[in-house]
Amino acid sequence: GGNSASTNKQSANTAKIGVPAYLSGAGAAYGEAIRQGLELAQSEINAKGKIKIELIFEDTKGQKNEAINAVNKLINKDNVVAIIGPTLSGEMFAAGPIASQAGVVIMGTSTTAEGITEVGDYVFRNALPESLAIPNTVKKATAKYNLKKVAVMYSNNNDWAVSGYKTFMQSLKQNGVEVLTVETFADKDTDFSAQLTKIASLNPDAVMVSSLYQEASLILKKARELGIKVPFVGNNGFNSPQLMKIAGAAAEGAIVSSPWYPGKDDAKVQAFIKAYQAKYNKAPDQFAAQSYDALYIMVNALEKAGSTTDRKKLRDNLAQIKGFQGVTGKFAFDEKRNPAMEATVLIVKNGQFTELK
Amino acid sequence: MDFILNPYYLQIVMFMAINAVLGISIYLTLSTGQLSLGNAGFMSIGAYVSALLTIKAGAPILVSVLCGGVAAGCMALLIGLPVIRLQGIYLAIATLGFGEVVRVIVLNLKITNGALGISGIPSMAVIFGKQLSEVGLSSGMGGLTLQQIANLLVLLVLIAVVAVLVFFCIRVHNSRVGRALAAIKADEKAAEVMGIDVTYYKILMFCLGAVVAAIAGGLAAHLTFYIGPKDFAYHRAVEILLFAVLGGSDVVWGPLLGAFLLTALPEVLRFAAEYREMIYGAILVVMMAFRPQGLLSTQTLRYIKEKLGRSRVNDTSTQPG
Amino acid sequence: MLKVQGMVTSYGNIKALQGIDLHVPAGSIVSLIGANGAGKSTAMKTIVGLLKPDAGQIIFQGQEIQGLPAYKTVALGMSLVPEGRQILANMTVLENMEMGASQRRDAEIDDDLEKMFKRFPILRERRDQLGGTLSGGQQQMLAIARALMARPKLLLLDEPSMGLAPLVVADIFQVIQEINEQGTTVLLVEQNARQALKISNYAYVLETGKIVLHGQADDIAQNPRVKEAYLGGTKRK
Amino acid sequence: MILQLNQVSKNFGGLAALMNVSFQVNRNEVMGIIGPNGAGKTTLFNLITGVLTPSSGDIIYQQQSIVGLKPHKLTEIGLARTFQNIRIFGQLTVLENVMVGAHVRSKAGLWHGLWKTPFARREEGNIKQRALELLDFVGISNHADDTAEALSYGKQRRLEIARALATEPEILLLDEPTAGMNETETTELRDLIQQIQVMGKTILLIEHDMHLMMSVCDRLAVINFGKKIAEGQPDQIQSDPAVIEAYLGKEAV
Amino acid sequence: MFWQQVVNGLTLGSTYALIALGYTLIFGVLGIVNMAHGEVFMFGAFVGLLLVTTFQLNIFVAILGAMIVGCLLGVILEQAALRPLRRRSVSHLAPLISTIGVSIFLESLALRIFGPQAQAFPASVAGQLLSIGPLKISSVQILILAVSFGLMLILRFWLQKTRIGKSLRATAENIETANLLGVNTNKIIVMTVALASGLGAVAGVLVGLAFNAVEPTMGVTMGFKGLAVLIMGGLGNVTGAMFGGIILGIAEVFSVAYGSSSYRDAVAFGIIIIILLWRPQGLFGAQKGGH
Ligand SMILES: Nc1ncnc2c1ncn2[C@@H]1O[C@H](COP(=O)(O)OP(=O)(O)OP(=O)(O)O)[C@@H](O)[C@H]1O
Ligand SMILES: Nc1ncnc2c1ncn2[C@@H]1O[C@H](COP(=O)(O)OP(=O)(O)OP(=O)(O)O)[C@@H](O)[C@H]1O
Ligand SMILES: [Mg+2]
Ligand SMILES: [Mg+2]
Repeated sequence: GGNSASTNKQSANTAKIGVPAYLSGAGAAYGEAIRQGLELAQSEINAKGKIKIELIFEDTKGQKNEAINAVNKLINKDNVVAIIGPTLSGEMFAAGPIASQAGVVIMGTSTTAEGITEVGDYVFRNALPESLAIPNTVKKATAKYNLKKVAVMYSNNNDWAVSGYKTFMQSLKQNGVEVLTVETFADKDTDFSAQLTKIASLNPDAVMVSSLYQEASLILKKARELGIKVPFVGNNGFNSPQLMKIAGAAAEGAIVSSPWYPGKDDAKVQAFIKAYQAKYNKAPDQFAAQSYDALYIMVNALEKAGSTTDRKKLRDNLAQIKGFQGVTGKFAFDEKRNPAMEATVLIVKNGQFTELK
Repeated sequence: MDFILNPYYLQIVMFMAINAVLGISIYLTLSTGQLSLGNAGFMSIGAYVSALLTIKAGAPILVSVLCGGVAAGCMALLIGLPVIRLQGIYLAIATLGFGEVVRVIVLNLKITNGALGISGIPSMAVIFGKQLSEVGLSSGMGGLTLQQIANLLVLLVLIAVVAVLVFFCIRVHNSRVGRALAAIKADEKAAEVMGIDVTYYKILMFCLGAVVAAIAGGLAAHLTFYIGPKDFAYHRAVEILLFAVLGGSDVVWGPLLGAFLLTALPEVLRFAAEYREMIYGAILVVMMAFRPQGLLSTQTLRYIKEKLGRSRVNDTSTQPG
Repeated sequence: MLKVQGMVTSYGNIKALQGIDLHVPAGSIVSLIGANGAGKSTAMKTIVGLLKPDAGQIIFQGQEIQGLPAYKTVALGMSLVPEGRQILANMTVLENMEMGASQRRDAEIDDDLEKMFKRFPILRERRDQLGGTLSGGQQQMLAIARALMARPKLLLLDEPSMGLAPLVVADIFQVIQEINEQGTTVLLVEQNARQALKISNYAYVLETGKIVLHGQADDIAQNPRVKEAYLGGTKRK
Repeated sequence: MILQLNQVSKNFGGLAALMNVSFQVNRNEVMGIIGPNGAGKTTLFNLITGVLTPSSGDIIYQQQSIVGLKPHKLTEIGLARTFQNIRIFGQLTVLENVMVGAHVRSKAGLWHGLWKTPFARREEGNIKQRALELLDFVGISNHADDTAEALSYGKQRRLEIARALATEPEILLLDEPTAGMNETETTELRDLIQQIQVMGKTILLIEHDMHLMMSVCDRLAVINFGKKIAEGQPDQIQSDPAVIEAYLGKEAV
Repeated sequence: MFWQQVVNGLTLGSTYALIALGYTLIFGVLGIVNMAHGEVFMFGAFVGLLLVTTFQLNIFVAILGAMIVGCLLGVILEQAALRPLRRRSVSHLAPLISTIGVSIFLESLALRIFGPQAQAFPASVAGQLLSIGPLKISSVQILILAVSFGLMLILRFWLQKTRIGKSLRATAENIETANLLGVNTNKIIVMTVALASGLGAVAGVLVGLAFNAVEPTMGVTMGFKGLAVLIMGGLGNVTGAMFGGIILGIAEVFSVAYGSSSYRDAVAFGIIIIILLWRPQGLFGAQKGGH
């Protein structure tokens, strides 16, 4: 590596962490939330901590090849000790093996698709996989609303939403709920009238939606316009304050399960929300919360490893993390480097996420 | 050597090679004046076919890549026959539509795993590594680790592919067939009246372009472990076209140069962080304003050759040996 | 009316015109003759502003116009019937003619249209046919009619008789004379040099970008060198 | 007899451009086609060379109907033409333009070109040699390496003739080849046509230059409003009152 | 449900048409596809949004404001990316690339200025929902339908019958000849690009209103569809753009309603390909004159 000169100049307790993120293009909103969560955590850690963090952001544009280049650069040019990112599951499938091969920890904060951590021993995630969250939601909603027949919608060009859809179908089957129709759309679509008109004519008890909040909020709006009043059960993507901001009153009754629950009566959570609000003038969403936690988890492991440069040690210590208390709740890695954590089922009421009881 | 051994740079150079192959594929179709935006679609056919063949059937990489090429070639023949009579931008959109149709089908098929894409594709570097260790090179050689040697081998393979294609293009360009292609590009109707079987040559080049694009796709699939439908969407089709137009589509060196520059540019611009895209866009505009015919044209090439010829003469006169 | 001095025009590094002087007095017909590739069309295009001269002056009605774009010289009163006709293929015959009058704002456009139709009855018959589907000769008539629709003070004609049937050729030269009599000055490039010289007052002979000879049209027509080179030599007539 | 037209008609929408035109062309003769502007001469050429297909009627070339054959096929079997509105390959050099014409008379395909086989090399050499000769023949060999669009109008016409000759046609169809040439140049062209005839070719010629037509053509067909109104030797045609009325005019004779 | 789906298709189609009109206008004059049109459309939407939210202006004033900004953008686009290419023997692909450059630039500029989040017009201006029998249609959608039809008629008349329109078509066919006939081609071109961009910006505001989402990448998706419509209808043909848009909209909606929504785009593009095979010059495209 030709970058050793600059590394030497830095004090020994500075850890360089690379962040390949979706910062421009269609998904830039998610990348930005991740960046903000990380930067907030960084400023807190650097203010008090023994370990200082240097974050190096690289834009991946949500494209696989860009992600590969970014990860390669971070590892081989910037000599980072670990990587937080990339944003999309597809990017991780391509970049994860590279980091693993180079022996650098790579941790996704939003990569919820199935099989992510199987691509390499150095691949971690603190994003709650859909395979854990959705069954929880479906079970609770079925019980609560006595669901018999539902309609399902999902974004079919988004790997993560497709993965969520598959889990939805499984859980619905397990709970004995009939699926009337499956409708698809694409990320960034704005017109859902055709699908929803069709769904309206079928009179389902509820609609399951696997998509990001932007499409989700437009779906909610249109659905209410067309007179569909039933509950909407969403996946992780619903979990953003933007949902209520865009959909307004139409968001009432939307259900999602998430480890991130801003209404939680927890000092840590409330302090985070306040600090975030102060710094960025908006409420944090789960992307921000999970990346915020991710950096703390990383620092935790760095401290235990006792080195800011030893990649192998960092990996082994990271895999041992247990009982970490973050804003998304109690956290541990399981043996497959997936998170083991609890999720709460939330419902929108009066423009707020509240726990569904 | 250090530079090329750094996996970051190595990876970029590999992407350059892949993009160069794509550039050549669009050069081939453009050589009869056909503006096709379907090459991203053919690329995806090549990528999926070859990835599936290696994963499911355990075929050797080279074989599966070639099969991908053949599959795309057949597809091109099938859609080429009706579509080829469209002109200019109409053809562009029809082929772009073809690319979209392929993408939607890939999204819906089970075997392609929809939007989730195919992960865990055996990479060339890994396979070469294995083969090397089988022949007893497990500890590396000449100060290089096994992995580094494998990577260099991959690079060598890619460079060889590009070299063969360039050779092919140059030879064709300078032949009777090349002249016929140029005539078709200049005036189709007149070319036909001059006795050139326009349809035949157009379909030939359309299919060749498809095959080459598919080979690029197959190689790319075995470079990056993972392919998904996103890799082959509309933006990719346009990007491929950019290589040729920016570099110049008259001579095969043009798309090559275009591919190199446009692969390197985003990496060079990383320092500019959030202004990266903006600068990239501005550069495109400025380049077109100054070199609308593309960076390299027949004239520039002639000029360079003259210069080179002269300097070679000077060289030999000043420093013998 | 038009004075050209030392006009040099080049394509890239090929000098097509190497400093030519022309004088077209008001009310006259002046011919420009020369072999293929001598630079006649280049001279015409430069005068109307389709090409920019590298050097020299072009003075039209006392005003320097070199370098002005074509639409401005048209506004000043020039009109060119271009080589190869340049018909707007996807516009109808009528629209082509209307385009000729695109800078006029007067009320007599319709009258002029009527005059053109009278002169070239086939155009009336084909007024709604697309320009591109006319036969070669029909296109040539349209090109002339279109140029006249501008009511130019100076009409530049680049091989107006090309592709026209003998009967029509005779007509065209008559028309040129008529227009001239009605006050329009004419600069004429013709391969049909015999006819052209017959109706011209003055003529210039161009060879590889230079004026090699000029004089009264009758004198030029008698010049042995001209006869040899442009009028079929002594082999005929 | 090498070419025969049987009751050929062509309509454009409501416009009958050609109506039941029949005539035949004998081997090795120069046959002229004359007629007023818009009579249908170019359309006739378009039909013969496959650029357009006739609405009805038949065209027979060497005992074989050629209606419906693609233009490139027709070139292959021996028909070549020039265009009234010049259609050269502007971006190619003058020499390359002519070499394109030789396409049908050469064989080296992708394979030969790829390996530069001796065969391909020899063939290229021959084509080039021949192209240069043809350029010399039409008098623009000094422009061989210029791009074709840089030629003046008149020289582009010559290039078209050379290119058509490069296809080694049996019948050469020339659509107003002397447009844009002065009398001296026209005379040169007449010599050229006669030379081509001496080479054993058949020529079909559209021209409005009566001196040329009368001196070079063996026979003439006259078309008016899409109908053939006369056919015969030049002196017959010249004195045919219908032709004088429709086309020549009184004083032209 | 059938009629509601027809309404859905019509409204979707008319937004496609609205965008395609801008493409058509520019193609009609310059013979190029302006790849930056989608981004001008997006900028227009943001400007309208800003005027309504930050400056608290009336929606009609906001539309006007967006239009002015769109025109300005058009002028800049023409000067920066098109004019330098208007020389002899420039490949017709060059403007494609330079306008792609502009589109990349504008998109990332918008990302910087407005942020990546999708934003919506306040509910008060979004227009209310009308119920006609069992059908539901929003007032904005009716507005869009009316505007696109109106524009089509006006543009048609303008291009076919007015003096400027004819000059514009002459310029489209051959700049040199148009110049020769006394047309100030530069002026005509700037005017057209500005006009098309202004219309694009208005379309942006309307579509933003109708679908309630304004964000930096909206130009790409809509632009893509607009492009498809442009081809389907016939290049440079105003009527074609209108009907092409409606056909595409209805086809998409019906493929969802009576087929499978996951094949929506494939059906749409399949139709385009079929139309092109049947009529290679597009639905309303003129057969090229040529001799
Ligand atoms: N576009 C061009 N690029 C380069 N050279 C050109 C171009 N057009 C014309 N020339 C050259 O300029 C010279 C003059 O051409 P021009 O067309 O003016 O001749 P001309 O006298 O009109 O001939 P003709 O009688 O054949 O029409 C010729 O040598 C020609 O090769
Ligand atoms: N595509 C077309 N659509 C409509 N009319 C056409 C078309 N092509 C030719 N015509 C008409 O057919 C008639 C014959 O045209 P053609 O070009 O054959 O005439 P020509 O005899 O070659 O005349 P010229 O001597 O003027 O070249 C003309 O009236 C012309 O306007
Ligand atoms: Mg000339
Ligand atoms: Mg003709």
